[in-house]
Amino acid sequence: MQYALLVQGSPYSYQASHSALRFAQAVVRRGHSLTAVFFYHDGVYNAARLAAPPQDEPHLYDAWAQLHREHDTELLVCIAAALRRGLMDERESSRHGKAGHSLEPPFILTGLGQLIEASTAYDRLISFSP
Amino acid sequence: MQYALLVQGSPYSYQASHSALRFAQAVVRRGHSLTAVFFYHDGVYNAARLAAPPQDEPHLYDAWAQLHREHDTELLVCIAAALRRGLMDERESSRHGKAGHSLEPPFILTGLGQLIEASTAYDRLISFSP
Amino acid sequence: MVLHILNRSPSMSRVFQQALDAMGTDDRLLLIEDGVQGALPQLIPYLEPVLGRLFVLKEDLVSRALEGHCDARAIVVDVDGFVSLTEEADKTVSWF
Amino acid sequence: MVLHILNRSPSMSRVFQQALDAMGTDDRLLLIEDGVQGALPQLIPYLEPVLGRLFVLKEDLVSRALEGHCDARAIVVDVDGFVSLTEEADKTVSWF
Amino acid sequence: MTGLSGGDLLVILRHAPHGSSWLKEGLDTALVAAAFGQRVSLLFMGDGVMALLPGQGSGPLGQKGTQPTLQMLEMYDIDSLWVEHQALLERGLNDMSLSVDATRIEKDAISRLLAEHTQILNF
Amino acid sequence: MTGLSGGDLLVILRHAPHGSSWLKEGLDTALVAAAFGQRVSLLFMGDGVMALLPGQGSGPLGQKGTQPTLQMLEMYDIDSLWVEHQALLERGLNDMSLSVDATRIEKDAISRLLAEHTQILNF
Repeated sequence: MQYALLVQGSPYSYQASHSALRFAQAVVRRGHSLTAVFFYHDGVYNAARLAAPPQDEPHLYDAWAQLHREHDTELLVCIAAALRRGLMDERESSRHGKAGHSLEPPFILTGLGQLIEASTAYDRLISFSP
Repeated sequence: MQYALLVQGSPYSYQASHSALRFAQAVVRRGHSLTAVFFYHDGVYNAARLAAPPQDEPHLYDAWAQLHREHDTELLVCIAAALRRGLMDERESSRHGKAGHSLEPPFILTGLGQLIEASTAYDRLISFSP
Repeated sequence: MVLHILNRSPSMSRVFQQALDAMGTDDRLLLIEDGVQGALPQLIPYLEPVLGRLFVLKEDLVSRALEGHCDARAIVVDVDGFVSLTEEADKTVSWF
Repeated sequence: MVLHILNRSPSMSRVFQQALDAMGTDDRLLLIEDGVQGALPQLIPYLEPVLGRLFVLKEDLVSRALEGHCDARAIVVDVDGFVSLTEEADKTVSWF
Repeated sequence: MTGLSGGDLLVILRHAPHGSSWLKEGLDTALVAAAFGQRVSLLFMGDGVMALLPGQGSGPLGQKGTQPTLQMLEMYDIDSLWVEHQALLERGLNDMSLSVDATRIEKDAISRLLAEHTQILNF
Repeated sequence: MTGLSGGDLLVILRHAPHGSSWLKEGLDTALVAAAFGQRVSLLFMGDGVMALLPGQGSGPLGQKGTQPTLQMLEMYDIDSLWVEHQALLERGLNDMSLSVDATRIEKDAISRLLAEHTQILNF
């Protein structure tokens, strides 16, 4: 089956992101396809490229990137939710006249419409919230 | 009196930061001194320098900076909480071998000890949480 | 005297009970944010033990269109009154 | 059949009641994260209406040292079982 | 099936306005889904019913409330609006006029509403 | 004043382990305060009592639990530990041995505990 996840919790404060990653790994282990993970609400903070957790804690950012690398899972970040929270890629940064960026591939800024449009293409959409 | 605030909510998801700012403005209006605002838990996201809220929404980052400018309020961000959430200044960025930074003055990375050490110096510490 | 600050509605969260359990007989309770819902006549019974020491933040009532709907036993204060409550208290505790 | 997923403990949040209200007679409820507390024998009465259709995530029990303390009427599943529940359901709803 | 209100997407709004962004983000999702041609229903449940009180204002620092967004529902052809009757009663709001035209739904009909939609997003 | 447990700082821990970082961040704050020479007390209240169950493990992706931090309390001379008796009873945990030596406190004594500390941080 085609799965997609919606992640709405900030990565180091609530279990939602951890639960979503654990579920994601089980989804692919069981032979399903994990097409996309959408990040909304404080879930967008998962895409912060400068995240530097302590060595003995899980590195969520790297774990998402690995999921993308190994299973082609798209990592889609709601652009409206991201910009107000300080997450912008190079393009948005220059569009806003700022120096530097805080988000980069494999995380992709995208409109809410893409979640909606695509949601008809998945067999299952599972939400993980704080 | 000497006031300090502790802000623990992420800026665009929960009212905590808005409530804290409104309270901060009333504190100084009533003639008190607002010595410091501490950011902990998801409150550290208030310090994201690239925050770009829509034009018709309040710009919390700018409002904090204005508080600092006009009232010398220190904006102190817990470094342990910040680094794992992707907020680092130039110094931490180079220490971690990363390019770019996501936090800059007037927000200052500081240890939890500074909150504690200083807390004996304030008359009132008020917490705003999500 | 301790000022307790509550930002959750008793209709959804049980944290109000923790606040009540922790309150001394002179302590005060201030409802802010989503907590102001607790001042509605139908919900105020949850906070019955602290009536007379129950305050509610005017600005948060207004933005939610609740100002005209409060129980008269909840004492409405604006944000300056909030600061004034913290001046009068030895310390504050926030419940969330 | 709808799979309802609950991550809050009935001891602190009333959201479990919303989940119960929204459940059809064949729907299932899975407790995850802090929600697994609801499988304790003292708290499971809150979820009495869905006994027999009540599941609880093993990994979240284990990390909280609750595995040996569950009520026997809660059906323990691991994360693979979680995925399998989503396969069997037409859709899922998360309560938080 | 009673044909209560079938549709592609049911958005459940359970959080009060202003205290968090859940309500606003749920409404935004509903509007976007409608703009993409989906048949969208809204269910105001629990504290979410507070969003329907007329006369709401802006937030502590002047941020927009959700009232303007609610007024856009009609323009986006979202006319399947449900409000939990029990939640209104519990808050003593049942006799008030609501800012949008929502149908009161009893507890025992909610599960049917969920069953009749292809997808559910819970905010 | 009964001299229950005076001190500079009372840290109240009300959240369960793993579901959020509140418990861990509260404990970290307590340890740092003790390291800076403050007399620190801890109150485990509500879901916070779940932290005291022995045998807790790591989180879903292997992140550290709070058990190692709890074991450090003694090293930092934090020995004023209180646990809400009612919360243990409600969860059926009253007869279990706890992973640290905390004194059971009744509901009606909690306000006195708060009054006897200069500062309170609530997590």
